[in-house]
Amino acid sequence: MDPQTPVTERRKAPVIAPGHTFATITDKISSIVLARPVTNAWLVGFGFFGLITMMLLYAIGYLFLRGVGIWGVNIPVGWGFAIVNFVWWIGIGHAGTLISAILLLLRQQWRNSINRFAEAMTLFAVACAGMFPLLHLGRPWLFYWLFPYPNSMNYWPQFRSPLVWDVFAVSTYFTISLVFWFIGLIPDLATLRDRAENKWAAMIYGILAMGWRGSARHWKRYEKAYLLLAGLATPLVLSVHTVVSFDFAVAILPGWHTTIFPPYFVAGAIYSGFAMVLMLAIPIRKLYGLEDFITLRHLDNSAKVMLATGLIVAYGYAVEAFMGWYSGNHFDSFLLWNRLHGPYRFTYYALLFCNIGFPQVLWFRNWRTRPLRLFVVSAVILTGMWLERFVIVVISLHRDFLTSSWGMYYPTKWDWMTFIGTIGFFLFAFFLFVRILPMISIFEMRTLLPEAEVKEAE
Amino acid sequence: MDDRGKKSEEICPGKKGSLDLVAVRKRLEQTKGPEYWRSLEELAGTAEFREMMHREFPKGASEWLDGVSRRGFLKLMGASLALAGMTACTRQPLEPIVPYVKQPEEFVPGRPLFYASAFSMRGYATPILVESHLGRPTKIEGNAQHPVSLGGTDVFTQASLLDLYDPDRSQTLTYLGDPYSWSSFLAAFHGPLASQKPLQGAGIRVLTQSFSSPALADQMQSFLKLYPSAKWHVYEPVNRDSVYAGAQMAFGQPVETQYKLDKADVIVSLDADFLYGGYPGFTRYAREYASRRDPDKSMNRMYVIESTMTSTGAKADHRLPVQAAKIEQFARALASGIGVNAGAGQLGDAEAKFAAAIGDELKTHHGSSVVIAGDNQPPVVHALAHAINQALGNVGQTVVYTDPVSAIPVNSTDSLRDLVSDMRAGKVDMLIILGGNPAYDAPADFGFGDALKSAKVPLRIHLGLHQNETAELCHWHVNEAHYLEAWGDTRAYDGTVSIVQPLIAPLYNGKSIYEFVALLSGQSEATGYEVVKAYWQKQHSGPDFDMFWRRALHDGWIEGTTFTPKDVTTKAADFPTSTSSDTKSIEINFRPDPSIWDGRFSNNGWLQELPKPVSKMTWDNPIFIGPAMAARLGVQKEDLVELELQGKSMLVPVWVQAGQPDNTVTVFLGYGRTRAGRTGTGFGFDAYQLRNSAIPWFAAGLNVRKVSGSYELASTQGMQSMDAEIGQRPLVRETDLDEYRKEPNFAQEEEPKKDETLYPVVPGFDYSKQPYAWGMAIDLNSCVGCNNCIVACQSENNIAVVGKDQVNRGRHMHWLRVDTYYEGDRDQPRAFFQPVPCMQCENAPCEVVCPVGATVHSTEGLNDMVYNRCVGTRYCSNNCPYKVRRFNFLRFQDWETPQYKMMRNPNVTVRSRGVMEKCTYCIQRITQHRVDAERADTPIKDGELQTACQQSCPSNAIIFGNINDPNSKVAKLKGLLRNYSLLGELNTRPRTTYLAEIRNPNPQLEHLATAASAVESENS
Amino acid sequence: MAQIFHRSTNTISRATIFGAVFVVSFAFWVALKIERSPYVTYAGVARPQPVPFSHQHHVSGLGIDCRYCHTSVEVSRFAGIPPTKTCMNCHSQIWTKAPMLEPVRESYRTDKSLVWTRVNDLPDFVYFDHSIHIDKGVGCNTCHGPVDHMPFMYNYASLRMEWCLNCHRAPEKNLRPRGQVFNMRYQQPTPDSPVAMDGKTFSDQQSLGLYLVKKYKLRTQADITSCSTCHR
Amino acid sequence: MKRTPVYGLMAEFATPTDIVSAAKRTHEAGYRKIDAYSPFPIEELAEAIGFHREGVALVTLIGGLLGMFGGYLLQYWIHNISYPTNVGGRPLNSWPAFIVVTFEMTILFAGLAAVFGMLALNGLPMPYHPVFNVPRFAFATKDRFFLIIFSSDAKYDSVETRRFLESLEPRSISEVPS
Repeated sequence: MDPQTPVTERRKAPVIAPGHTFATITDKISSIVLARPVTNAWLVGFGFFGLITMMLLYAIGYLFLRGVGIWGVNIPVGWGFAIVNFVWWIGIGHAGTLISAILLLLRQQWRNSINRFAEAMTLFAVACAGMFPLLHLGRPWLFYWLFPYPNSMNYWPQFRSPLVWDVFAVSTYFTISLVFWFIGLIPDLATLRDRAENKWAAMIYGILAMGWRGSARHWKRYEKAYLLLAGLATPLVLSVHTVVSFDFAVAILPGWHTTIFPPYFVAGAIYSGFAMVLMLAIPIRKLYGLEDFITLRHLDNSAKVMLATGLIVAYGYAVEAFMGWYSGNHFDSFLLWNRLHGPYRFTYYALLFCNIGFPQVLWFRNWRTRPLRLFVVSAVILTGMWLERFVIVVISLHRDFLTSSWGMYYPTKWDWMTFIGTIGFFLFAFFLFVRILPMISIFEMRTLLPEAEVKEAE
Repeated sequence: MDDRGKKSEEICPGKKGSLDLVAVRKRLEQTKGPEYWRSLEELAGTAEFREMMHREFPKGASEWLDGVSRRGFLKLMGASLALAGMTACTRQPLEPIVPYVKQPEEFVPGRPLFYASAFSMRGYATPILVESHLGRPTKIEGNAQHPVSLGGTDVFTQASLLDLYDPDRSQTLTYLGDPYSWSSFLAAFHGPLASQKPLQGAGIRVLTQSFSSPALADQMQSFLKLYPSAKWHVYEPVNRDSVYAGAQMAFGQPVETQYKLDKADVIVSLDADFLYGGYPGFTRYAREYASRRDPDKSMNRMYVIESTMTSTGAKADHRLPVQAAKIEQFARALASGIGVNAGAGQLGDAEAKFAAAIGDELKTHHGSSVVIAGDNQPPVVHALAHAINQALGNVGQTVVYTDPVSAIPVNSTDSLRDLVSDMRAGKVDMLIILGGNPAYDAPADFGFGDALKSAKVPLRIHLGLHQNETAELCHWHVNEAHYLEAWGDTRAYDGTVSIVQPLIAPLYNGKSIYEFVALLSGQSEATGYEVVKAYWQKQHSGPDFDMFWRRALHDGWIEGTTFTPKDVTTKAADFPTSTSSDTKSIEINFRPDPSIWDGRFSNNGWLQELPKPVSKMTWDNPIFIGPAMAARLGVQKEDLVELELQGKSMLVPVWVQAGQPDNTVTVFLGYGRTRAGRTGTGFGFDAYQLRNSAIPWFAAGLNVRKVSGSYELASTQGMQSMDAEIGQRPLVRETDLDEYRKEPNFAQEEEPKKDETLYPVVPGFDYSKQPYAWGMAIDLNSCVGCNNCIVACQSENNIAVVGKDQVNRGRHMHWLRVDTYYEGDRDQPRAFFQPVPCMQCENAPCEVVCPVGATVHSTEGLNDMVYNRCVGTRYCSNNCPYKVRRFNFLRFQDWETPQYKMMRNPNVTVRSRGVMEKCTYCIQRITQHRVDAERADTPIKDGELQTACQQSCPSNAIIFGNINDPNSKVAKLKGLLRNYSLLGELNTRPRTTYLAEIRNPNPQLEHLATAASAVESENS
Repeated sequence: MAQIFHRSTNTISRATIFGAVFVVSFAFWVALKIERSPYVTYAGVARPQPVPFSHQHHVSGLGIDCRYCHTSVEVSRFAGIPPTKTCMNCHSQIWTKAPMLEPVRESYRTDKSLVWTRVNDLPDFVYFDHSIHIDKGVGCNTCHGPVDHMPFMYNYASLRMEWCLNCHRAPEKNLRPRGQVFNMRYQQPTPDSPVAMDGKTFSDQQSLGLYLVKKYKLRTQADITSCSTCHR
Repeated sequence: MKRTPVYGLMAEFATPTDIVSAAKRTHEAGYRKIDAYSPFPIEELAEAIGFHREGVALVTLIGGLLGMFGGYLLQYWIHNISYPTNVGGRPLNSWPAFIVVTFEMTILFAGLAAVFGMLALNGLPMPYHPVFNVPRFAFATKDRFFLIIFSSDAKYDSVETRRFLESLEPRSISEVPS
């Protein structure tokens, strides 16, 4: 939406623009999928990110051929980009679940117009994240040894290892997000089924809708299940990044062995997640003219969430630094020194700027409600959060206890190809999504209309 | 690579098709495994070979350069199949099993045999036991019964095993590079030899390396009897000329000097690096030195005055880094200090004080002190050392003189000079080079290479293990048999003779030097066995020769061959000034490389990748420059500089070495080989260019000029100080003797109590109830940083060599590393060695984080690593505070080269790509001993089970054993107050612990030390 | 709107969802079966051999002791494959013309080894020691099965880790007196055929086993199920 | 019960308020076998047609408990009974470490139970249903609200019921063929 928005709207933008009815909402959103022709812009983006996905596949193929040695990892830095990206993507995923589950429990109605594609984003992000733990294995073809199955070795995974926790947390998270997203879709799929002119489209949507017909009984059970899922997803989403943070917190490495990690990883996750939501929402509402549904109110609120979580993250850094000094443990104090003066100091400074410094502009409404500015801020935050993981993984590892085994880490072109490749795959999947599924929850939008209220018949 | 094509052309003019063959060899170096073999068959003279070349080799070459190929593709298929979760269904292929036709009685399949033999370098033997699996030598150990080895070896001895299996070894006899048979060689050789008969062999010249073999010496005599006018020359690039010259100067005869360090309370080294491999008697000296470093008994005190930072200097209680030329002055000052009339040396203030202090101490240690002069010091310094030892009454006590060990104790530089002038004068009709590589390592001013390839020498024959630079310039090259393939005999530094017995038939039908010399004296069919045995039959007066012979083979040495001490008397003592030291100009020092010596080991991957003791450098020979000097020149490590000496110049990278004397540049010999093989060719820089006969060891007047550009060096140690910018890290706990006596348990602060833990005993894993609980104690006082343990471990455990690039990426694979730390003023630092194997922590951090349980504890407290379970998350390594785990980032193991398959230890899994590995306390040895002990129904006796690193440790620094047995050596050591755990405060409960290092400084010289520590404290 | 789907789709759709569960679990079950099947483990599968050597004939027929050919079995981890010489000890006298034995004679003449196919073939990362098992009273046929009834040699057991563990977790189930180790006809004690030892008679394996565990000083279960017992 | 060719009678309404009041009156009129359809959830509607206990919560709870105990017991069995190993000297039953997986399994099972429980109780999937025979019913997923009285209802009578429905002033009434 252009900067010259009416003052009234700026003061308190509504969650849905006035003048809409059940019918208009239904038609506007479903038409994006059913009626709207394929645009060139879409084709270009789809094709471009498709190519990048190809690059990812190439990088992976070569990786399996030669081994993780093609990456920059070494001893002492046994984990490099792979784990950095893993944590980054998982974090991004969190916003989706947060919006759809936690905000639902908090009765935040403004969520209704963004939860659908936020959840889709979660799925794709988690898919990207899920790749890395597998790719970074020395022998990826044995990944299934991390699952307990009755094998002829009579040997099992080692459940004290945070990596096993990861496997369970991430796969649970993905499954739950998927079903949550899917049952959210069912009523809309029914809508599409009934709107589709094309027989085959009707068929496909029909099969997916599973014969939903909006019976009051169904609705009641449906609402209950949805609510329960939200209730389950909320602790889940918090647990997932906590578990991810355990990968580090459980280790004895200075800079990893910290109790502050779980809360500030979760905060960081939501921080980066909302940044990604905005980076997707802002162009989409423009491209598909959805300013009525994704209003400035949404941008404003998301920005506020980012500000809040950003401050929590800042607090996390502060505590880390303070403890480095206060604990009197010279390994920890050296870690702090190394972040400030070591060979990777610039990543640390950049991270402070991206995650703490620059986002403070969000205190100002005219940064929160100007889509373009907000887009920039989000981009900066995403970079910052990636750097945070880099700092945690690499700076802690490259100089640990024994000075004799200190080393350096330099990413190779394969590291970069894999990283960029996943971004490509993420957007590729997202382009696909907006074409074939309603990116905004139609039935939940309907409930936002005033006429959805049942007036007490006297 | 291409310039080699050109070169070869001008070398052998009119040599047909030379270019192609050079190209062939060049490609052979690039190809690997099956291709290599195939090519060799083709080399053996098929007609259409050349056009085949051009079809075959590019493929082979590209395959080696990047592994994506047929084989690689199959691997990809395998991987993707596996990814489809099919591994469960992939079945083991059927394997053949091949029994003997007639099995030798002594062979029990599955059990190794040990044979006594000896490895010799420059004529000095290291007595060894060689482990053999069904006739394949797989491991070299020190011969514990032998008084010289006492079980210890050095890096060269350990690594010589790899040379046996080196796929680049010369595998055929060649004429101008074309393969020929031995018989055709005999035919071709017979004529020229016969034609020498009337001339009494006036045209025959034989050139060997220095050797001590009595049998060979005898053969030489009979050959010279046959051809009285023939000449036998000896050349050794890293020679002991000045040692013998020094003796000549002092006693009028060349004698060998032995030291009895266990009797010495005070040791003064004048530039002698006697605590590192390659020094005659090193194994024995290290043992004796270490035996006097126990702070609870009477401790010796060592002063080292040296011109290059060495591991010996690192162990000194007081070390004085000075220019090499200065050492003569120092020796004079020292001598006159104790009343030898040697004229006062011109010394600086501090140096004079130093000398005075040492003098005072020496005076109070008559008969219990020793002064050792370095091989690279001029004769006069040796003469002075002799004089001092005489004056102190050390002779007969700590110093013993004997006949020279070398069979021909002539000055090898002069010997070669004569040869070259004869060659130039056209007096040489046939030159027979038996071993060695003079074309590469002769003094530059001789121009040996040019003299050799000139038409003035009509027949040139080279016998050697490799087709090296010299072989290329000779007509005939005869591939030599490795010492593990051939019979022979040799002397240890004390004269004791060991019989060298072959472990395996020559892999490529090589000839031994004995067989070749036999050929010269007309017995063309005599085998090495006959020659050696015949000689000893002559020597053996007693009746029962077979008994004597079998005994000699079994024990590894011949009774009664040890030299008896000589009484020698000093001649009139005048000590001619040899060099005038001017401290202004920069001095250059030539030293043999600690890893590849004079270049003879440059194709040995184990040694190339062995971190050199003080710099931790691998694969290269940068020059050493002291910190202060580097600051003056404005250079830092990896900068390129140009060295200019007497008109010759070379480009080399810089390594700023703590403790390197000011204004002294040390260059290391042995690198820059052009024809070493796939591992040696093209690494490092050839320092022989600058070296000439006038200045074999050092010279003033070097110009060092910084040039643009830099050169990447691969050092394996991240940082050489224990102290990070914040917080000191007492990784090596150390103090001096007085402090130790005051506070003997200083090392055990922060050591958590045994009961400080939240964890209950794991059911079934109560270590205290176990018959065995394995542990290791490493005595930092004894460790002399000789690196032997690293190579021993590499050989025992099939550890891969990864190459310079991978080392640079921080992926070297050594299970056991030796950290070198420097403390205090970097120009006069105190240095420490710390061997770091796996700590086998009882509360192992690595195990907890492994998702698949690939590393868990055994009931005997071992931190088991199960390769075949590992999926390669590398989490364990991240969580290992000692960073002792090693990961196969790529497929580092060479699975194709057949020779390597023969070399590997069949009792240790060969790890493949994507798997973590680490020190296992040699679990294969533990298991074997446990099995045998259980079958015999007796407990494993202390000391009979030794890890590879412990077995061949010359200084007994590594002690492994059962800590549940209170009488075991290791348990006793761990009971000592100076026993501490590395990073003990983490409460990982390491089974490997260290005995803190105690130095024994001279109170008089304390101020130096305190000065140093003052600098240190302001650093931290 | 018109019906998009026919009545039957209701049943079909439910059937597919329900069925999917079974299909997946069935596939999983098959995979696990295959992993343990003779196709993968070769258990009970005879291998191609240069000479059709019959253990049945030589062991039960002629009563030759295992150790006559597998000489190192008591002292080494490796039992040993007999050299051609061992065969010729007899076959230079008997069946000297048998065409079946030509490869053996040829090997002996030409001094070229016979190339057998390995039958009981453990992966290279498993280090099994025959000598200690024999010393602790594990009979040959406990692992190798009724070799004396094998005209063609095959491996009796799956040689899977779980199979090894079965015994390492409860050795007493399989131990026998040392004297009986090479006895191919040995039967575990039962009330009607008890086993006498050291003046005691044992009428069931359990009691005998536990007695032998003590007598032969077997290490604890934790000891012999530690990874480094078999993996290095 | 005798099978009638008619599945039921369906009345169409325009607003949530109308359908809810209509449903209430139908229920008060004694019709029991009735149902109502809306394009979005209306809490009052289920109440109006007398639907109270939905039972999803119970299924979810059972699922959750299954996951929780299953998860923990699996780990306990593996590390204490099946193959006890000494991992870094940690106790065999390292329950603090086992909590994570236990928790995740709880969520997973509960979540799946909720979803599949809901679908099962709703009798989904059911792509074919008689109500779809009514052309106007397509608007049930857009902006229209429908009330149906099934012919299987005891009180159902094609004439009576139609008259009753008309009394509710729907937009239209249509007969749903079986």
